[in-house]
Amino acid sequence: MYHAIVFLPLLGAIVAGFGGRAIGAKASEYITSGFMVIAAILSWVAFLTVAMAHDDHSATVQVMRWIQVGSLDVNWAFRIDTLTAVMLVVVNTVSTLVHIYSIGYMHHDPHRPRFFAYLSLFTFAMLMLVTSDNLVQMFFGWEGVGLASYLLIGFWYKKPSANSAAMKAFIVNRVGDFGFALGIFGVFVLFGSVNFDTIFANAATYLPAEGAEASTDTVLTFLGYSLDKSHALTVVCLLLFMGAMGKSAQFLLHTWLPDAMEGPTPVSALIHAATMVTAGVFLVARMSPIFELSQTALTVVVIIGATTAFFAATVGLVQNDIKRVIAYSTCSQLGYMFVALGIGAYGAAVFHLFTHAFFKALLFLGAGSVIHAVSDEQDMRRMGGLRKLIPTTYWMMIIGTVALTGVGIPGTLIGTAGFFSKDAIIESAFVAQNSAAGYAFVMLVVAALFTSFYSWRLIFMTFHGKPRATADVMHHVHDSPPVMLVPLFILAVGAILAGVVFHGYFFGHHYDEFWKGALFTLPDNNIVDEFHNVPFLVKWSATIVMLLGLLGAWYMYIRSPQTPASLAAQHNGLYKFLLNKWYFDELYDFLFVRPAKRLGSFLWKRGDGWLIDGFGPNNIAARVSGLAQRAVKVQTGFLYHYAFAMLIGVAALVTWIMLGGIH
Amino acid sequence: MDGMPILSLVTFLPLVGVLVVLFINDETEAAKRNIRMVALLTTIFTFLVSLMIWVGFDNSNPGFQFVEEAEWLGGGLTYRMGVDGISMLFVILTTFLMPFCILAGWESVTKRLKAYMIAFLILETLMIGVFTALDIVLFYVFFEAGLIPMFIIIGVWGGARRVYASFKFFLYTLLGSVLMLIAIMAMYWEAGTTSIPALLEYDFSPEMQFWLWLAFFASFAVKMPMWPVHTWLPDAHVEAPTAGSVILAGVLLKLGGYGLIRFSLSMFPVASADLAWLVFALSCIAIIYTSLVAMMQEDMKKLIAYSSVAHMGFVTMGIFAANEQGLQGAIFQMLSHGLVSGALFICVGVVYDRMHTREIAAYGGLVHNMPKYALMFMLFTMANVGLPGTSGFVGEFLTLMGMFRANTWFAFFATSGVILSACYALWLYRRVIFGALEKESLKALLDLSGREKAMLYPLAALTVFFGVYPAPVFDVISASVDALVTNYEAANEAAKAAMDVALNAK
Amino acid sequence: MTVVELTQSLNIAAPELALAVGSMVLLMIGVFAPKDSANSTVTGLAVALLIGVLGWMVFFDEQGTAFGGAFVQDAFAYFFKILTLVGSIVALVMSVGFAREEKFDRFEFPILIILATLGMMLMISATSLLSLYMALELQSLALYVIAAINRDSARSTEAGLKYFVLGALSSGMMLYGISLVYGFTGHVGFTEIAAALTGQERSVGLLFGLAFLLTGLAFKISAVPFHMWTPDVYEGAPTPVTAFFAAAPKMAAMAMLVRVVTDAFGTVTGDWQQIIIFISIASMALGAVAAIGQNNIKRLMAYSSIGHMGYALVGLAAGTVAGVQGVLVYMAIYLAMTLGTFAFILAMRRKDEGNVESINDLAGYAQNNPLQATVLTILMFSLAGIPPLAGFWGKWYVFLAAVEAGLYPLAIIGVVASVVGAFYYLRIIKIMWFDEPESKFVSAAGELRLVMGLSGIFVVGFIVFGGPIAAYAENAAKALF
Amino acid sequence: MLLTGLGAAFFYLFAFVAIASAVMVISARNPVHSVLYLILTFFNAAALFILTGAEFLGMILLVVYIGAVAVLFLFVVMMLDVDFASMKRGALDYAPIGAMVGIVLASELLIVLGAQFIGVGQPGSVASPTPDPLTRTNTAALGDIIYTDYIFFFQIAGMVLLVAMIGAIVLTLRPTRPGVKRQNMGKQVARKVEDSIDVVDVETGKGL
Amino acid sequence: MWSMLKQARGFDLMEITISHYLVVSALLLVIGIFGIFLNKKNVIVILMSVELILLAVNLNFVAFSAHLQDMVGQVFALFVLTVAAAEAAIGLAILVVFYRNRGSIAVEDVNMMKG
Repeated sequence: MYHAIVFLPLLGAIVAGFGGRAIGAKASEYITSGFMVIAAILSWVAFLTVAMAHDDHSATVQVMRWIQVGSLDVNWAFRIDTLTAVMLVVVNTVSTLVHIYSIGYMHHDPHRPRFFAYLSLFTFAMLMLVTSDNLVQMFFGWEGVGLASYLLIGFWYKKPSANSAAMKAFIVNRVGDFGFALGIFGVFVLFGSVNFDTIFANAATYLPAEGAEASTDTVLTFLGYSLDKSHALTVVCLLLFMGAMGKSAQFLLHTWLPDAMEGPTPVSALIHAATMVTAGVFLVARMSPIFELSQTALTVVVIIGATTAFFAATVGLVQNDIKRVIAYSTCSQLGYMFVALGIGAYGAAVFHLFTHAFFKALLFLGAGSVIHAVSDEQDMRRMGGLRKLIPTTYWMMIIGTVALTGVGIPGTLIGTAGFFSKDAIIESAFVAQNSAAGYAFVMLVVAALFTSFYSWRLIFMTFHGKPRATADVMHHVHDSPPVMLVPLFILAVGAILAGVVFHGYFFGHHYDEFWKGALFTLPDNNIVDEFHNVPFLVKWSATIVMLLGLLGAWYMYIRSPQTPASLAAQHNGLYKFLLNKWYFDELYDFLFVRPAKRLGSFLWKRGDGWLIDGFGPNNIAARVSGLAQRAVKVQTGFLYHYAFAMLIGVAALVTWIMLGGIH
Repeated sequence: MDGMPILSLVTFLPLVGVLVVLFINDETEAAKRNIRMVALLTTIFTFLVSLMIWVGFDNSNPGFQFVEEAEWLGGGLTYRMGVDGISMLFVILTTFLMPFCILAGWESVTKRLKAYMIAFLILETLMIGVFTALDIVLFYVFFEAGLIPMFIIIGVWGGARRVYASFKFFLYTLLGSVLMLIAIMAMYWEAGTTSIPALLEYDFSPEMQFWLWLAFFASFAVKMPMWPVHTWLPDAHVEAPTAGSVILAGVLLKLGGYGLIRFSLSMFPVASADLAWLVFALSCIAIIYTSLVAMMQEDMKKLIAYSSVAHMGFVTMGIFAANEQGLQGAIFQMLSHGLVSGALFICVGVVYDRMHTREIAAYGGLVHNMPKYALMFMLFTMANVGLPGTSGFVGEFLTLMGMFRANTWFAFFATSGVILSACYALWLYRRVIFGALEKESLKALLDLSGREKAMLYPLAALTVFFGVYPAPVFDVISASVDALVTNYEAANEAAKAAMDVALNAK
Repeated sequence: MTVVELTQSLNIAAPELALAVGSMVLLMIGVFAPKDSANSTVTGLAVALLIGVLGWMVFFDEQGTAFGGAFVQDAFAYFFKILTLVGSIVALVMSVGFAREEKFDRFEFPILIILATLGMMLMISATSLLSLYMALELQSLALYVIAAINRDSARSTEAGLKYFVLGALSSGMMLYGISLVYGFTGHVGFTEIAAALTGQERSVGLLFGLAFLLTGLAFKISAVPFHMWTPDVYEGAPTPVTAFFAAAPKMAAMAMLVRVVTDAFGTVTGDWQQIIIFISIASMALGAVAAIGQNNIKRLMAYSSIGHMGYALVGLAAGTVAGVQGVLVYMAIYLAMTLGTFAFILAMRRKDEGNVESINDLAGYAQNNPLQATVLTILMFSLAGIPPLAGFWGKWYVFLAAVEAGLYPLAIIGVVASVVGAFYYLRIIKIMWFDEPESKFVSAAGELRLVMGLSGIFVVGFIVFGGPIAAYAENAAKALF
Repeated sequence: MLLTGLGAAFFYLFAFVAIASAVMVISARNPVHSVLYLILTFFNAAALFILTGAEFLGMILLVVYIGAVAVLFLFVVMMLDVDFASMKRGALDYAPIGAMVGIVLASELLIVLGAQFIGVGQPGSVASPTPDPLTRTNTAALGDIIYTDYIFFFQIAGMVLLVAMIGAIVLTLRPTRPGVKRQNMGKQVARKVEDSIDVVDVETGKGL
Repeated sequence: MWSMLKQARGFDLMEITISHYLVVSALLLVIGIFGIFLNKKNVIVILMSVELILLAVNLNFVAFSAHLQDMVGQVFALFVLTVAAAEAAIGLAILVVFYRNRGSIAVEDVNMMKG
């Protein structure tokens, strides 16, 4: 079964990719989507057998040998436990829906087989990632999704911006992978293996025995520092986290995600909202047995997560591109998840990942539906008043927004998916022991306020008010075909119900029997039990700021639409700062891209050309030919010079003997 | 199969092809076709015969197999052939790549076809000889002799600046290797033999090891090529015909790596340990430096050439990390790079044959009318970048891991190469393949022809195959590498012990 | 000297005797033969004579000392005499076509060649300074005349004049050295000198004598700084003469140099070693560098030969059996390569221009005549010392000896020089292969093609049959120790 | 058997003149003068030879060198009509540096050879001891060995002279140029009176 | 070296030793060599310089012969004289043909080939 889950998408990709021309676009679509449906169903089966059952069905499925070198022993294998099962469900469900949605969304595109091949390929890579039994295979999936993301972002290869965005995504991810790879090496050095079983088993030895002093033996020398066990672990965790940051577009390595919206919208939904970007979260959750041992690393995770949540939310406030708003929102939500990871609430993080997949995919696909409706226009300033024209889409978007902003009544079981998962994170942050938890709490609450604001701003700008698009466009606006709407419905169901159904399992009473040890927590980490016991105000804080955000958006975009402009004019600096995404692109361009290019040019022209060749071969050649000319000049043709040379030779020899021979 | 001198057979089989080609004395098209066919069949047949080596190879035996010996030239020199896990696959790689080289020049080479084919066939013999020679002088002979056909290949069928490039190639590498010649002589007088197996057993004094190491390093570093003696490579690659580039990147560069393993590391373990930092530093510089330079190139071949330098940086680093991961990774990386860079040069050749320019700026949007080509190019670009699932990843990953075990500083910098390689490779791909198809001249281009498919598809298949299932390779090399690592460590232990004794005595 | 001794001596020196007598007979034939066929008759007979002597030497291996120790016929002498004879024969054979085309048809030419060869053979066998001097002068005087033999050519006569003046100067210096050696040891025989030098504080005066003596010998092998005549003479002399100069006299002079330093001065190795190292390095360096800018191929070959003598001296500098063996092998290989190359130079002939000498005239040779161009290419690579060709093995043996003797700096300088030197050989190859063709050469004469082919086979095949040659050379080298 | 007493004075005389005239050989403007100085040098050198007891060599030097070689030089100098005016340009460009090198060489030779006592040549180890001049003259002593022990060299010397002869002829002998009248010895000798003298009766007034 | 110089000054004026001859011959040698490379006027003078060198050699041989009481030196000198004569003949012959070709025997004109 697991083989089928993982390899059906690959098969689909191969068939569509290589046979796409032969069998035609339609067949490609149906085959890939069909395979995906099967895989999705099987994943739900797996989820039920592994996660929901009481018995422990977790298993390791060996597939094939891979790299066996010395003590390094890496095989292709599936590690099936609850965490994997959850991810299987998320990935395959969303992927299946996106496949189906794409049949409608892409039906004008001449390269559909290729598109579906990419989608399936991506799914395969993602599945390899989440089922991986060792870090190297995970790295395979990790880079594989990167590749698929690259291909899909650059799917419309005629657009230079798409190509640039694709490259940027790949390269920024590579920066993260740089850390990830080093992290893998570090793990290998520390644990002698990259297989999770061995790592987790050995991780315990890194815990100082009760009451004993931590060992200070050097176990790893990194960049000149001799590190004892705990520091070594911290370094390794941070390196791995660097990978996670890249893939999950965390603060500093986030720049690629908004640009990635150049890709077709289904891609954004699948890759840049629901699945790939959460790989970082998955990684940290997967490696919880070692992260849990390093408070320092966790603190860093919290700080980065909280900062991302806040930062992305601020930028989201002022964006005008509908997809970019959602992209920043994704970024921000990922920040939430990392905060949860950092404070030890791994379950909450995965839960948020789970719910987020539904509502964010819903939002993206809804946005796609909107874009589809308004003739591929993405700028919200040229929309407005679409509510009547595309009511289904409108309601779907409303559901997504409600889920994202976390509408619900605290203390009850009434609430959307986001309500359960996000509030759990905020509350956990409040009670957590982590030294950065306080900062995280404040940031998350503020981010929740902004989230609500920009989400409703999106709704209001797009669907309410007066139409700002040209009449021609407005004339063509129509709701999407069923093949696009059905996935929306399914996702909407998930967005509403996922929270209420599963919160007990992921981060509640059934925590232990659900996870069955797939997530590791230290004995003194009892955040699962504690997060309920927070002050009233804290419990309500998220809901309150959500309402505030809604009110604010309503005021600015429905009640008095001129306010935003005047506000922007009033605080022009701030507005520009936010609009330009805190100038990160410019900063990186200034710090890395241009220096690298300049350095490359310099090394090429000056280093290779002037220094090495100039002083090496070319110089030697010039010297030698100069020497040759001089040597030839001595050969004057005059007898007396020849005799003179002989005389000098004799004189030299004789003098030599005279000085050397006498001793 | 015992008793059959299979290694000599494989080594000298191409010369039979040369003889046959020599007798085709005609200028007609039919004669040309015959010449091509003879060359192709010779190389294919050689490859098939060479596979018998693999079939008969005993994976568990770390020593030399298929050993042949014969009297030769007297004075201690012997004609001695043999392969072990380290060298065997290089033989296969060479024989495997040769048919592709012949195919690469199938249509584009029309002038002096006969000489072209003869040069390649001779080159094949010499390259195989390098890997099979078990006498250090025989090794040197093969090693150096390869310059002759390569010089002619670059010079006669090369591009505009071929004269400069061929001279630079020849003199640069010659200068590097003559010092090795002196070192070989010194070893001969010191150990009294030129037999490689015997020399591997011999313990040179640490001081002598130091000098010998430097001399050998001078040769192999140029051949690899390592920074800062790499500048011949971009020039040679740019000017060489496609097949020349393929063989240059695919096999000739590997001679250096093979030499470093076989001689520098195995015979001078103490010096290798002492001087490893130098190699690491140079490798790191090579990786970062040449990647940056590659990023700025405007010529496709030059870009790939620079990337080869960077990749060889991983190899050298892995070798001198001197642990299983590093060494096996380095060997694997060399084999994989042989496939990948060869394929990349063929890719460049494909468009060069159509457009007669290698300027990146002259291309763009090829994916429109050359989707198959775009796919192949993508695959090899990704393999070049070291994407997991391609053979490029396995070697790169292992060498870095080996390096990390040896020294994290260098591993840190070297790993940054994975970022830079993505930059230049994707940048190239984006400019050539992606974008709108605006240039008129490009619009009529046809996708891969049958011949081109025949070249690229097998390479692609192997690239992926060894990416997901490299075990056959590691099975072959592991026994020999393990033995090598054990010897290396033992020698260094002994040297350290001797040093301690000497210190204590004072 | 009794009659018995005399007969024995004559028996041992039979090849030389045959040449001496033969030369006079040929002189007579030449004088009385019809004018228009004199040259071809005498040349043919001269070649026959030389081949006969060569065959005699191969089949009747008569070794021993003759004329009261002034003359020795040993394995060493045999080796070099065979080389010398081969050089003379081939040079003479190659001159036939040239003589026909260029009206260079003096019957004295073959006779002078024979006399010069006789001088060389006597040089090789000389075991006293007196016989060395006489033999050397016999050879030199013949060579002076041969260089200027094209007496209507300004270049040829200038070559002769330069060669003569400098040669006379050098032989004067050498004589001065001989006189000092004689004065300070009391002897002119090599063995006596060696005996007198044993166990005795050697005086500076003797070393001066050695220096002057070596000066003269170095001049003959055109080692730097006594090489200045070489390029001009090579360029000026008629091409067959240049071929001869580049081949045979070098063998004899080298043999003489080796014998003198190892036989007579074998006990003071340290003293001459320094000098040999110096001139060896200087020759290698100059040979490598100065040829780079040359356009005249004969002149280029002159510098090339200077360089090659430098390499050969590397072996001598080692002063060991292995070193001398290296010199022997090197000279044998050098001979083959040089003769082959000169066969090509002689074949550089256009219908309207006659013989041409510029390197650029080779442009496109590879397209006009691929087979010959390939052979010439092989020769050039061999001269550059690239394995597996013979030139490499020559270097291998001499450097091997140098390394054994611990002369690492010498060896390193040598190999670096060989890389620099490779440049101009490559340049010739480049012109042949990379450049666009000019008008074709007329097809080469049969004898030239034969020489090309043989030298090509030798150069390529050395890797196969080099073993016996090396063994023979080792045997010959041992005769000196 | 070197000189003492009076002989020494002659030695100084001859040596001084020899060196001085040698200097003149190379410095004289007119090559004819050079040749004459060369003869003077040879003459004094011959005298020095005789002072050491090598009478035969001294005489040979006089006869062969002065009588033949030097005259040959003179002859060639006269024959080649040399333009003296053109020979004055650019002399001694390299004199300073050349002189320096030459002086270094000379002084080294002088220091070593002039001052160092030579102690080689123990009696009995010489190859051909000089006989007592009272019993065997120098010439006879030379003759004793030159045709016996040194016959080999003597023969080579013959070959050398043969080469010189051939060489000189090859280089300088011109074939008959058309239009130049030359003697034909054989024809001349073969002539008879009858062939050359023709008695004709000439009738007066008629002419031939 | 200084001790040698002192020794050199110390000899009796009337006591002629082998060294005296050697000095004379060394001077002749150096003069001969000088003659070759300082002379730019006339090739014939160069030939004369060579004769001077040979004379120096002969003087050496004769002196050594007397000193060693050995006839070999004289025999050697005799052969040197013979050869020198032959050499002179050849040299002059070459000079003559050169003159015929170039109409000059100025040393500076012997310069067609160089480089």
